[in-house]
Amino acid sequence: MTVALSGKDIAVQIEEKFPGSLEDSGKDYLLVKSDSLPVIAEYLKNTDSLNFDYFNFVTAVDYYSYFEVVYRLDSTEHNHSIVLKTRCYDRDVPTVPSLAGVWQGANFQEREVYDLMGIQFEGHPNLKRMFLWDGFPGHPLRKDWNK
Amino acid sequence: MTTSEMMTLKTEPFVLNFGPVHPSTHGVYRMRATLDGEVVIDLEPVVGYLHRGIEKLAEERTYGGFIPLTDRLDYISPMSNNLAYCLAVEKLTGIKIPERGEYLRVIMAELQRLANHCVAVGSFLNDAGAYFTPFMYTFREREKIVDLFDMVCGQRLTYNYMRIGGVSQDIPEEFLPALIKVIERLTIFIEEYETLLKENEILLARSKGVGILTREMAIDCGISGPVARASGVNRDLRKADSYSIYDRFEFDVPTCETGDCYDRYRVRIEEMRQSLRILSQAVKDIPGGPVKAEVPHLIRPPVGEAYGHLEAPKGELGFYVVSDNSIAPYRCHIRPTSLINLSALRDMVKGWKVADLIIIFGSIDITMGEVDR
Amino acid sequence: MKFERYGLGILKGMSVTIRHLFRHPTVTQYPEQWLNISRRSRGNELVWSREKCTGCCTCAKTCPQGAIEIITATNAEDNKYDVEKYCVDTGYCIQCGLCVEACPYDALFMGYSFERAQYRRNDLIQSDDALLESPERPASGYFHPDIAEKLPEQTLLIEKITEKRD
Amino acid sequence: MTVPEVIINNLPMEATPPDWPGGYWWHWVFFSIVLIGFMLTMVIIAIYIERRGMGRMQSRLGPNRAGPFGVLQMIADVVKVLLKENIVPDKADKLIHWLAPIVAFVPVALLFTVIPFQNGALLADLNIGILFIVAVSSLTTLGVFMAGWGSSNKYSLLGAMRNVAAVVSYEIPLALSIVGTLLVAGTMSLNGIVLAQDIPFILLQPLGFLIFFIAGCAEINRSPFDLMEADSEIVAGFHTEYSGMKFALFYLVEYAEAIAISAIITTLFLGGWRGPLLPPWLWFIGKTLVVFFLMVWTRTTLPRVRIDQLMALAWKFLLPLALINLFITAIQVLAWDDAVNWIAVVINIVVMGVLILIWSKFFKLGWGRIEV
Repeated sequence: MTVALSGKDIAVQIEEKFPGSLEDSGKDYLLVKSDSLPVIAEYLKNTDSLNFDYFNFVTAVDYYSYFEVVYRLDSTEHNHSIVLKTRCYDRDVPTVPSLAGVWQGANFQEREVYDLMGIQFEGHPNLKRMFLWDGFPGHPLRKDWNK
Repeated sequence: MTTSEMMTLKTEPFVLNFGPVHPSTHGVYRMRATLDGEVVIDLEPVVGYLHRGIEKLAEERTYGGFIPLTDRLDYISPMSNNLAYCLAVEKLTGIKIPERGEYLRVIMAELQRLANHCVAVGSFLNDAGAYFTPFMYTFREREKIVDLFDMVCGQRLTYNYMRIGGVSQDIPEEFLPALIKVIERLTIFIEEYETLLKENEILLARSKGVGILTREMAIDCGISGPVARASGVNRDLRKADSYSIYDRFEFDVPTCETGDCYDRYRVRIEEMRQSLRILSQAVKDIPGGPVKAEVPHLIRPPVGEAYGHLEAPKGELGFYVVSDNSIAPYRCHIRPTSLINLSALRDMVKGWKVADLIIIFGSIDITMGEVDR
Repeated sequence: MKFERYGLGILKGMSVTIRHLFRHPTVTQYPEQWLNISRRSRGNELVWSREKCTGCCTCAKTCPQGAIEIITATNAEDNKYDVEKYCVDTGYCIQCGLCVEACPYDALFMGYSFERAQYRRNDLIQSDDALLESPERPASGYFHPDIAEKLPEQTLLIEKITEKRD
Repeated sequence: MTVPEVIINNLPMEATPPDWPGGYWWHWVFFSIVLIGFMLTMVIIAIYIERRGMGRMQSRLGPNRAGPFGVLQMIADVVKVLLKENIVPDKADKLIHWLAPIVAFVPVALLFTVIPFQNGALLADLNIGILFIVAVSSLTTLGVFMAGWGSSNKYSLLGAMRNVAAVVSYEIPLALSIVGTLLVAGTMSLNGIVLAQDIPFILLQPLGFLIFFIAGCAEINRSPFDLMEADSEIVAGFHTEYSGMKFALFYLVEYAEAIAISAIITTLFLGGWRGPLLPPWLWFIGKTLVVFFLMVWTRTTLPRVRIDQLMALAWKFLLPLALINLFITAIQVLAWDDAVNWIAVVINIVVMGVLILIWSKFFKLGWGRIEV
C-alpha cells in the first residue's frame, strides 16, 4: 500500500533543515511558504530516505481569498507519497516558483494551471496557455469568472 | 570552403504540421514537427482542440450527476473513469461497498482494460502500416466485450454504470456464461494474434529499439501505465496502492527493460493475459447479495479533500475532489494520464524519422478526451 | 536490427491472414439482417406514462443537462399536482438514464428504438402526448426488470458462431 | 514508296505471325484496342480482387452492394471519381500539376505492348523486349515526382522524394534479376523466353523470382514498401492534392503497374501462356491474377518498412544476391549446353536457401537514431 507520509514528521525534518520555511502541516499535507518551495522540492527529491522522484500532479483551488496550489509527490522506490501546498493571496497576479526545473513532468501541468487558473509560475521554460487560444479573456476555472 | 563543406548540401529544416486532422493522431491533436529532410529535429505538441472544461462543469453538477460526464474523459475506457471518480468520492465520504459490487467493479475494470488494449495494439499496428488487418481482428474481439457492457448498462460507449457506493444495477443471469465464453475466446485470440505479429521481421525492424524511453526519463516525467512499465518502472497501482479488492486476486505485473515501441507492444499483450487471469478468478468466486450501498441521491460529503486513483488502462488516473459540504464538488481536478505521458514525447522522438514519429506516438496510446478534458 | 528468423515470422503471419480467407466474416447486413439490441438499451428518447407520473419533478432535478421541463398545477380536491406540460429536449439529453433511475413512481422509461433521428432541430423537443409509449416508441427494460423480461434476447457476437472454433 | 512501306520494310521485327490476316497496320490497330481493353478490365478486376480479398482476409465482407457480389462497385467508383470536382491548389505549379498524371500513365500503358498473350500474340514482338521493359518502367517515377513537386504541399514533396529514392535504388536489382532468365533463355524477346520455359523459370531461378518480386513491389510502392503514399504518415503521399479525373488516373496507374509487374512475372518466371488444357491466353490471365493476389496478400499482412530500411534492403540485400545468382547461372549455362534441367533446379534452390541464411545473419536493416 502507498504510505501517505504524515505531514507532522516530515515537517520536523524540514524545520530543522530549513528553519522558517513551513507555514503549517496538517495530517497528510505540508503547507510551505511559496518562496521556499523550490529548495524544499529539491530536498525532498534528492535525500535518499525520502527520494520523491515521481511528480504525480499539480492543481490549484480558488478559495476566493487565496489560491492554493496543491502538489502531490510519490516515490517509486519507497512507495510513499506526500502532498505539498502553497498559498498565494494576491488575486490579480498570483505567482508561485515553478518546479519544472526539478521534475520535467511538471512542465505541461503548470502550463495548464496557468491557463485555467491564472497562476504565474516564475522560471517556467515556456509559460504559454495550454488549452485555450492566446487571446482568451480571463481564466475560466476561477470562481469569479463570469460566463 | 573545404571540399567537405562544399560536399554537404545546404539544407534548412522545415516545419511540418501533423495537424489536428491527420490519419494517425488518434483524435484532434497537432504536432508541429521541425524536420530536416526525414529526420525530426524538434517537436511541439499543440493541444486544446477538444477542451470542454469538464472540471468547470463538475462544479455545477451534483456528485451523482457528474458520473455521466466522466464517461467523456477517456472515451476508450469509460468504465475506469467512472470507477476512479467513485473511488475518490467514496474515500471522501467513507462509504462501504457490498462484496458483489466490488467484484462487479473489478470485472468491469478488467474487461475495460482488455477493450482498451485491443484498441491500443490494433491502432499501433495500423500506424506501422499493416493495412487495417490487425485493427479489424482486435476490433472484432473488442466487439464481444462491448456486447457484454451493452447487456449490463444499455450503452456501447458512455456506460455510466458505476455509482457512488457500488454499481447501478445487477448483471442479468445470462451475463456470466457469456463472460466465460468471452474469456476462452480471447485467450485463443491472443495466441493467434501473437503468431501474426510476434516475430514479424518488418514489425521488429520498425519497432525494436525505436523511441527509447529510459527509466530515469520515465520517472522524471511522471509517466505511468504500460509506457512506464515498458521502461522498467515496476509501478502498477493495483499492486502498489491496491484499491477495492485487487489484493484477493493473484496476477503479476509485466515489465520490460529497454522501453522501446516493441516493449510497449509486448507489455500490453502481457497485460491482456493478466487481465484474463483476474477475470477467470473473479468469475469463479463472485458472491451474491446487494450491489449498491444505501446512498441517497443527493449526498453532502463533509468538508475536506480526497484523491482517489486507480490503474486505468492508459496509466494512473486520479480524481482530486475538494468538498465544502454542499451537493456539488467545490473543485474536481482530474489527473490527465495521457497529457503527462505526452511530456516525454519530444525527447523520445528527436533524431528519429517521420515514420518513427508516427509509430512512437502510436505506441504511447493517448486519447484526446483525457488530454484536453 | 538483424533480419533474424530469415522471414519465417512473415510467413507465419501470412498463414494467419490466409486462414481468415476461409472463415465466416463477422458482419451483419444491417438493413436486411437485424440484431436484437440489449434489453436494457438506453435509446435516444424518453417514454413517459401520464397515469403514474405525479409531477414530483425528481427527474428534472437529477438530470445533469436540465433537459426535462415540467409545468404542474395544484389540484385542490385530492391535493395532487396535475401535470400540464412535460417536455423533454432530446437535443440536450445525453441518455445517461439518471432520471429513470431517480423516478420514485416508475413513471419514466428509456426508449428502446434507435432509428428515431429527426430532420429539424425543434422536432427534438418532444412533449406530453408525443412522449407516451406507442408501438414505434417501445419502452426499454433499463431499471425495469419486468419490461426487460418481455423484450427479445440480445444477440451476442460470442454466441453467433462466426468463425470456426480453432 | 509511301511512308508506311518505308517503315514496314526496315522494321527490326521478325515477320508477323503467319496466321494473322491483314498487314502491319491492321495488326497494330487490333492489338492497341485489345491492350487498352485488357488493361482497363484487368484493372477493374484487380481492384475487385483487392477489395473483396482484403475484406475476406480481415473477416469482413468487402463491397457487395452495387451489382451482384459488388461487381459493379468499381464502375460506380470510376463514375464517382470522374464526376468529382477537380481542385488545384492555388500555389501549385499549374502546368506540372496538370501534366503529372499523364506522364505517369503513358509508360505503364507502354509496358503492356511487349507482353505476349499467346504464342506470337503481342503488339510488338521486339527482340529486345526486356530492355524495353526495364527502360520504360523507370519513366513513371518522373510523373510521380512532377506530381509531388507540382502540388506544392510538404507531404507530397516528402512522398515524391521517397519514390525517387526507392525507384533509383530498386532499378538495379530489378534488372539484374531478369538477366538470370535471359542467360538461360538465350533471347531477350519475351515471346522467346516463354518458348524456352520447358521448366518454369521460377524453379530454375528461385532467387531471381524472389528478388524480382520484391524489387517490383518496391518500384510500384505496393505491399510492405508502400512508403510513397503511406497514408498513416504522409497523408496520401504524392497524390494528396489530386482529386477528380487526375486522381482517377493516378489510381489507374497504381493498379495498372501492379498488373503489368505481375504480367511480366508470369511471362518471365511462370511460363506465360504455357499450360495443358485451357486456351493459352486464359492461362496467362489466370497466372497474372494469382501473382496479383500474392501482392494483395502481402499488403494485408505486413506493416510498412521505413525509408532507410528500404534503401538498406536494396543495396545490401538484393543487389549482392542478384549478382551471385547471375554468377551461378552463368556457370551453369557454360557447364551444360542445355541449362534447363532438373539438376540445375535443385542446385539453385539449395543456393537460394544458403544465400538467404548467410545474408540475414550479418545484414543490418537500416540505422537507427541520428544524433540531432
